[in-house]
Amino acid sequence: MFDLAFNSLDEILQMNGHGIYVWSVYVVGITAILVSFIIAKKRLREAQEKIRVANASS
Amino acid sequence: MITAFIHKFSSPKSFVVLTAKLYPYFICIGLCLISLGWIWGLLFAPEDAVQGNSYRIIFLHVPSVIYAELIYFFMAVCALMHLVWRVKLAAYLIKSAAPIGAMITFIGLFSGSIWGIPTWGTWWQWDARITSTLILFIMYLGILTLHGSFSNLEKADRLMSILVVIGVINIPIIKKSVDWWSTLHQPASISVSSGSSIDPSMLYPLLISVIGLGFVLISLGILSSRSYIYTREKNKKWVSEYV
Amino acid sequence: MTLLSAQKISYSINDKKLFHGLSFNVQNGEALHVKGSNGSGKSTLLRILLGITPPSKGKIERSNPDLKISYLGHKNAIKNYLTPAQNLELLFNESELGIALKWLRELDLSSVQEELTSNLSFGQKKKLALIRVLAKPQELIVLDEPFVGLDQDASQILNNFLVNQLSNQVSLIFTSHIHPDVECKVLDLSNNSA
Amino acid sequence: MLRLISIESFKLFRKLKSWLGPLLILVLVLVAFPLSIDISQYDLEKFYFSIIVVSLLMTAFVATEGMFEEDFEDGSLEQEFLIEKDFYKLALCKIIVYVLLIGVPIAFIGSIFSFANGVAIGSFPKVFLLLSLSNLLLFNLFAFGNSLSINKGAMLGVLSSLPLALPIIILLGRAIRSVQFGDGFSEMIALMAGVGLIVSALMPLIISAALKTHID
Repeated sequence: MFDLAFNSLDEILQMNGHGIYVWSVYVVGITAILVSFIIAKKRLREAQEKIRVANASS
Repeated sequence: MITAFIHKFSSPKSFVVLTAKLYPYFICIGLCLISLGWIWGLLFAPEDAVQGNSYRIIFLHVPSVIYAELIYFFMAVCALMHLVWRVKLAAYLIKSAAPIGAMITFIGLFSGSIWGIPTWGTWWQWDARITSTLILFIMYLGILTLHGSFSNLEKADRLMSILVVIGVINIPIIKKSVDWWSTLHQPASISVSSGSSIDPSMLYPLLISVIGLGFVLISLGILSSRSYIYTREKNKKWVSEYV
Repeated sequence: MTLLSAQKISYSINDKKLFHGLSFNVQNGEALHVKGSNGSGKSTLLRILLGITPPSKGKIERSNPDLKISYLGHKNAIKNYLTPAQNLELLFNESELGIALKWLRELDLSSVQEELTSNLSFGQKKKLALIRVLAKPQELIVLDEPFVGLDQDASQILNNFLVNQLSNQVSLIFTSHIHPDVECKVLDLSNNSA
Repeated sequence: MLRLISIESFKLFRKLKSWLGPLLILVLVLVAFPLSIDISQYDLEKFYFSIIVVSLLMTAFVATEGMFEEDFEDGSLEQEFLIEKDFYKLALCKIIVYVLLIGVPIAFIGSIFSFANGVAIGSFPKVFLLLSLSNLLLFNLFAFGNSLSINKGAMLGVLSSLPLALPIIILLGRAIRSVQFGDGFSEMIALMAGVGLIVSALMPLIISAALKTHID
């Protein structure tokens, strides 16, 4: 159950010709999730910044 | 009494305080589980006898379509809370969950189509699951557009909730009707996951990635809902004190 | 007898407060003049009293839930693709239509009766819209800037009508920058902005 | 009720472009389509009916577009609210009037065209009844979409109400099949009529809530 299913890095990338499908899906999926995290973090920082500025000015 | 109870536990303040505390744990658990699940699934799980290695898309595809529907269901519950008990937090949560739902639905659709190329020889089929997922995606977009088109945000909240509730009734109807309609043309030829017949060496990593993605998405939800709550409640005293 | 009473009503839009903790009541045959600068929430207050907009806090009590109210706001509720006569036909049933047509003559609109309403001037449309208030029997009249766009004669007619109604125990709530010749209480919103 | 129905039909009759426009669009599509393909190469009757169904969907969408907008813009909705306290009756009457004045004629034209193009799908009354019932459903759903997005443009309308209309289209496709093969037609009609009644009774309730939110 815990044996590597592949023998070499090349095989991992190839996956008997299915590698292109598998890896493109994972790349797109992970990128989408990562980008959402980055956007969320940025928005949060901006919102906090705005409130701090408002606090400082009042 | 129910109303009082709900209002006590649904104040945006206590939500933000609680989730801010939980966030580091959730993101750690999520990242660990999802890496475990995916590494296991991609590298260690055995090759599928029928589909070959392309089945490994399952470890991303199945979790994302599960959450595509779960997030909508969550939004529908929030929408009811907003309409019935006027819980403000519920509307904030819908608004911040919708983009995440749209994103994960997109991932589900995309991974499904790519998976379809080596397996069925086509990237699109008008079967019940795929059609209803596409409709789900359109509905996420509709909800976001609807909310974005009003300057009075409270109006936007309420109209959005109405749309979400109507939509949740619609999804199963679409599923059933496509099923019914397409069974007339051809027998249901596509079934994505065959449930318990799946081998444990593939099932465990799948379960782990489902749980892992759940934690990751909750963490994402915590982040985006917090910034949305800050922008909506920026004039409240607790916000300026808490930040 | 108290026709309508407001208890500590507040209204805020997108968390911006318009007014806060207003309490007052309107008796039968009494007039209330809502004053305030632009954007102080006069129109919103009228809509809250009508029950169209729910207040953020507080409540409105009416002596009778089926209170007969006539309202004229900024929007005329007049169909541009119909003639004035047809517009009135939509609004009134046969027994009331006679009174409405009488007001049409009174307000000097009979010459344009058969023209399309979209060709009418601003003031003429306003007069047409006013007939809705003038010709219907009611217990409460709510008017938002009724004198804007009216000529001298029409203002006088409206003024006389209001005085007449007040003496018949009909109540009146209005906003106006022109002070009409009616005896009224004043509610000033400009002091109240939080 | 009677008052509202007479008001709404009076208004709709006067607005020539609101009720004649959709009818003309339907005729245009149904005429243009056979001209745009090489008929000798394809069996037109095999898929002409689905063109009718799709154009039905489009015309219903166009027909309902300004359904509440005008009343919202000129303040009639507020006046109506003061009289009735909610918009249930208004929405119900509007939908009834629109279905009778636009939906039924559309269904009629659609059925005529299906026969003119030799689509072998049973008798005229059956097709007409089917299309009318589906129009009842479509008008209800598009009225809902419209009440959400009163004056915010067609894009929002499509996004919010088209997903709702898809089950109807699927159901209609199924019903057409049942007419063609002559089995279970009465069950289909009963089902559609039942769904139509339920939707017509409930939808005005939801529309009323949406309209109320708009005038707040």
